[in-house]
Amino acid sequence: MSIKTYAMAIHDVMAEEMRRDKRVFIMGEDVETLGGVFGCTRDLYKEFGTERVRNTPISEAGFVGAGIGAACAGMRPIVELMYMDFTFVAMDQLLNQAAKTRYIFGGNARIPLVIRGQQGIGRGNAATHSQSVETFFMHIPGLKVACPSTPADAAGLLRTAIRDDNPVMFFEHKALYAGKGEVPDDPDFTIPFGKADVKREGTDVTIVANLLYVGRALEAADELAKEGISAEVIDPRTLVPLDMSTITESVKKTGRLVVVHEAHRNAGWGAEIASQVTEEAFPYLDAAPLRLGTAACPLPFNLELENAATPQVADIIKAAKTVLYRE
Amino acid sequence: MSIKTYAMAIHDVMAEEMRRDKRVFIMGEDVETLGGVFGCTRDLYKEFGTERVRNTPISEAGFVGAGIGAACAGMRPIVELMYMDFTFVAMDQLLNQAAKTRYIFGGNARIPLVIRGQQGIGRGNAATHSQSVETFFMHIPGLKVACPSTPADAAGLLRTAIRDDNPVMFFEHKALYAGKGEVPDDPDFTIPFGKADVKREGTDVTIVANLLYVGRALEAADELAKEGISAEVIDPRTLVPLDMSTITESVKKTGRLVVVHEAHRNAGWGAEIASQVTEEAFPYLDAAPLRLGTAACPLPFNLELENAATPQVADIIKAAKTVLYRE
Amino acid sequence: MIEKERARRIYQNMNRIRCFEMKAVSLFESNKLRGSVHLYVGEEAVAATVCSHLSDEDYIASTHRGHGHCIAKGATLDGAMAELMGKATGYCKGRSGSMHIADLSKGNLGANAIVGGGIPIATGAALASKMQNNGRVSVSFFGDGASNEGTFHESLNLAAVWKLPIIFVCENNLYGISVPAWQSTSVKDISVRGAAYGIPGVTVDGNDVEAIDEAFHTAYERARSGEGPTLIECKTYRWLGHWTGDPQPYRTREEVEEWKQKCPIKRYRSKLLEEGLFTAEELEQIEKSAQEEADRAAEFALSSPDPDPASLLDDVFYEGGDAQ
Amino acid sequence: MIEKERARRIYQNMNRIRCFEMKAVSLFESNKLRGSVHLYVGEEAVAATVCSHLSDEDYIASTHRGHGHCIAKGATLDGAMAELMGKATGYCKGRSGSMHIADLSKGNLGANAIVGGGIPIATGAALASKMQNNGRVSVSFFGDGASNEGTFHESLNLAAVWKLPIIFVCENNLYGISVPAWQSTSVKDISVRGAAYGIPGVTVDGNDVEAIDEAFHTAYERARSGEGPTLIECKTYRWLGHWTGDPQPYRTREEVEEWKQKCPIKRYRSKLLEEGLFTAEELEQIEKSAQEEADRAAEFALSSPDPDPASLLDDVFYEGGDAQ
Ligand SMILES: Cc1ncc(C[n+]2csc(CCOP(=O)(O)OP(=O)(O)O)c2C)c(N)n1
Ligand SMILES: Cc1ncc(C[n+]2csc(CCOP(=O)(O)OP(=O)(O)O)c2C)c(N)n1
Ligand SMILES: [Mg+2]
Ligand SMILES: [Mg+2]
Repeated sequence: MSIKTYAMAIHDVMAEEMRRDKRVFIMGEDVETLGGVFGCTRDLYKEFGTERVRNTPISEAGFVGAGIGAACAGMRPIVELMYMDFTFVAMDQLLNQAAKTRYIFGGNARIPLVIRGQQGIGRGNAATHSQSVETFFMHIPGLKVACPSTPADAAGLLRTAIRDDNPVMFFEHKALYAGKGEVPDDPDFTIPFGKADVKREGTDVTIVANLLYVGRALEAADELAKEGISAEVIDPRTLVPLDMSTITESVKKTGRLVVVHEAHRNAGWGAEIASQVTEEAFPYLDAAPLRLGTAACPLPFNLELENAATPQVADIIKAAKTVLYRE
Repeated sequence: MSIKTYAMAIHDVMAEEMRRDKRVFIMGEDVETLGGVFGCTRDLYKEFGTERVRNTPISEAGFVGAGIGAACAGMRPIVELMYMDFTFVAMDQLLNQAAKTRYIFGGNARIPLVIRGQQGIGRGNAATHSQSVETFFMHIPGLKVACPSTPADAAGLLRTAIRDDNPVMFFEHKALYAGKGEVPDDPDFTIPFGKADVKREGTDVTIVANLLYVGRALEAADELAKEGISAEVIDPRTLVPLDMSTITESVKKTGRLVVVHEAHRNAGWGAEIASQVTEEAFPYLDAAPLRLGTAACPLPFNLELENAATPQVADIIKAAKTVLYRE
Repeated sequence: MIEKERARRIYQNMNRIRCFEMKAVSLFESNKLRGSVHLYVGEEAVAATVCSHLSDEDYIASTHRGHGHCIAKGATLDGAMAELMGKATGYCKGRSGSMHIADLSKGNLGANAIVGGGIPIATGAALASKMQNNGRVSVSFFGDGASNEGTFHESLNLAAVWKLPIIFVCENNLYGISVPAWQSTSVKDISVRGAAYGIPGVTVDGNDVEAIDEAFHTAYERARSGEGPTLIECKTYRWLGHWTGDPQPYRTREEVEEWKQKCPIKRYRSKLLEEGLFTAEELEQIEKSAQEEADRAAEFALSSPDPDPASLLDDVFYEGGDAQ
Repeated sequence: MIEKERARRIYQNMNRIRCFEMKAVSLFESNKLRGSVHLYVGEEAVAATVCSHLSDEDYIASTHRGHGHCIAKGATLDGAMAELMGKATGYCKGRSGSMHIADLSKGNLGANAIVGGGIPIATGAALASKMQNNGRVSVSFFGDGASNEGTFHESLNLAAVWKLPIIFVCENNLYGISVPAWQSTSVKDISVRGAAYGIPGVTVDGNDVEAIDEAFHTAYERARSGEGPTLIECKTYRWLGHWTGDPQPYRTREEVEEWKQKCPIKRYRSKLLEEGLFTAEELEQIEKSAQEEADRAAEFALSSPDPDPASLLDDVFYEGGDAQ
């Protein structure tokens, strides 16, 4: 075990995998001398050269598509998007090309491609640089979707992503990069996709959260504990594949569900979880599942407005109490 | 009243609005001499000229963006996308620009812009030309979302869209174009956004559907009636704004909900409806709401596979019986 | 002059494409084949000539008008026709149809129903070849209309700055559906856009096998020697409607007739006879066997089974682990 | 030689921008201002000169590096600084911050945090002007890096085929964040890309007011007379890091120093004195009042209220009906 930041965990796994497999390479904006705007590729070009740690022009559709082509032709590209909001300028390459190619080619293609980058609030980046866009990639089939909330998860899930023969959307969170945690040193440490992590066991209410909101949910659980409410906190870790059984089993035990994410609440992935839980565990539900997410407005620059737009710990506590009829 | 096809209803409203307001114009691929691949702009260039019925290069991000700019500068553009799947190549202009501009400009902009086009199955167009993508535009706030299922709705909603001072995503369905129905002749006939249409009243189960699936839901309701099951069929007509109260009131009455759409089931808008209904009408629910939608694979070309991927009338009947515990 | 074996392949493939497509039209008209089918008739010289330079290891990425490229790159007419008919025996198990047909085993990265969608992908394959230093070359086919998509620009710039072994082949058939190139494209010769990337751009008569051959040869050598990409524009013409039943209000019958006079197959036929490379009998034999192959392909496809609906969810993801 | 009143405005605006930005830096460093703030220091000649030709009716669409354009197009420093600080009194009620600042009342269609995102929007405004035949002109500002985005290509082609009254102004400051233009951009002079659209492309010294002025004047006349767009590349340099705290490993201190010697403000100052258009005292007065204006703007912003959280959901949609 080593103590690492989330950013360093990502950095180190990329370095290790590039050492292990010469087909792995990185491309993206400013990944070379600058080491990425968030430092995830810092100094990698020194070891691996600028062919394998490759600055790109500002042409996201072009280099995401180039990642697909390179993957089809035997490489294993890691494409860094500086902000996952920029998936929007490359959406066709992601949703029509990367996601569909294997299937529509009758299974005659493998696309070992990782698209990674950060998203979310936390740096005052406002409307076009703070969004949480993972739901899109859950809706259109063909891409795996990972969302690590800790340094260890970042390491284990990223290694799985790089070794996976399918395209993976890998969502980091800008406000998590500096956070530290233990990361196994095993160079083959992986976390399987489709395995939720029960971050805290509890009996009264199940709280499902990802990325930044895992921490906020745990904070809420601490507060709830003080009031005698025992919350189980679950991080699905991957949305595709999705470990519904862990979530459903939990709700069968607690009878109550709150899903909280930074993605917009409206038509966000929380609705899918809430719906599936309702379908699968209806007789066990003591209350309607509640969902928290970002409000139905673009993320405003002003910090107070941003806080008002996004779920706060107090909102999670309130939702938990609501499903427990304790309010 | 006149009997018109769905395509002709759309065509005529555009013509009428262009006559009424010289700021209204159309641009898109092949809208001029060809009249659009689906005929919605047929011969309009003869009356309005090729400035106002304007062929574009194949540059969707470019001309969607041009629509935004023209709207900011006093025009009221109608931008035709040949297939709504092509929103993916213009996603940034739609979700980061059109959707957010007014809000992030502090309310100091109006963007009277209609983006319209068809989507869905029905012509053997396979994976990249058959998708139903309306859910995306519900998730990111700032765009209105309309989905007409009849010629009259197409006319009334489109006129509302053109007269609205906000960007509207207007989803037509390729398999509905040839269908006929009565359309009011009133040149000011509009249907307000945010007003669901109860297509058929019933007492046992509520079925919510849009576009092609309104018809299929009605077929299912006919069959169910034969077995003594009274289904209420609701078409929300617009997803933004969304008339939840009509849906929720219906479910309070029936106690059962099935949502069916052609969009992928996973993280589709049905999940949002099911979740909201559960939140708002939990004590009234006699069964878990069920959702039907396209399977988690790209739409295959082969017709049998396409049918297997998409909800069929039999599936709707089965779902209705399931929520009624009649199976 | 093109070497005899390659000349034969070119002439064969032009005929195979033509016969395949005319067969597809007749199947469509008799309701045996459905969907969006974009025909290449009249443009055969481009695919046949370009692909005559390529091995199975070289890559191509194609377009919605992809049968010609697919066949010229080595597909059997059987597998291609079965795919157009959505059969289990098709190249993509009936999932892709005409618009997404692909045969990766021959280096064909697929037709692509998104205009401009394949250009970055071909560029990426060229990047892989460069990184693997394996001498492979990529060809990106696209139309005049596609040259106005952002992906065209981004890809040509990428390929130029990275000096990738790729040739961008623009098939300028004067229209994007109904829109004439003059109305949508700000330059008369799309090849001038090479200047925007500091790469050679050349326009050739796309119905003239030898003109295409010469330009492509130069570009191919350039790509193989590490000097980077070339943009080749082939001026040609689509004889048929954009889709079966296209009323074609955007062009005159005369214009179409005029171009039919410039048939690339007839033209190359005369050339081959003139040069004395083949006898008329030899060429007739090639034409006849192309026709027979197309007929057999239709029978094969017609008698092939549909895919099993139980296979619906197969292949969305590769289920194996790390490929190493 | 530029007319006196316009020369004054240019010199004023260069100073107003410089003082505004240096003030923003100091507020940032004292934690009074947060978020992504991209500074224009060193590039002021471009915005000030270009906008000196424009009226409030003309349009501009700007970039992530947008303060300069915003101010030169007529914004008050008060409203701009308040926006950078997210205050209710800002141009966008504190919702946009630096990266999306806009002032539509002066024809500013907004900064745009998506690289290349504003180019189609400016093009659309030009389309509106052409259709309304109102003589307005649009200017699209963007960087060297942005010239590799697909929207650049699509927009220039659109504007060219439609002969729109728009001028594309590329601010080539030699880098896109850390990536030098030679590494990302396949041509040395981005202006050569004009050839890909059949429009004039010209490269000028972006630190030389008169050079910019001359090129822009020609382009403006061309736009107004219905001849269509022009691409103008202004070679310039960003003095400060891409963001506050940027370690700048990608360039040398010497390079930065060298460019500081080419300060556009100093340069134009000498020119104005040389020409005898203004006295030193007059110029000092301009400089002083720019500084005072910036200081006052900081005070104004600091003492302004935050927006009311209850306004969170206002303005997502316009609530009125048909605007006619
Ligand atoms: C992104 C996108 N936009 C539009 C279309 C619809 N479409 C299909 S083919 C076509 C014309 C393409 O023109 P061109 O590139 O010249 O190729 P051609 O069909 O002439 O061979 C269009 C507009 C599409 N498939 N994808
Ligand atoms: C679509 C998109 N890609 C990437 C970025 C991140 N980004 C912000 S500024 C910038 C550099 C832009 O370079 P250039 O266009 O030369 O403008 P400059 O910053 O040099 O003024 C980048 C890559 C972005 N904001 N949007
Ligand atoms: Mg064409
Ligand atoms: Mg720059």
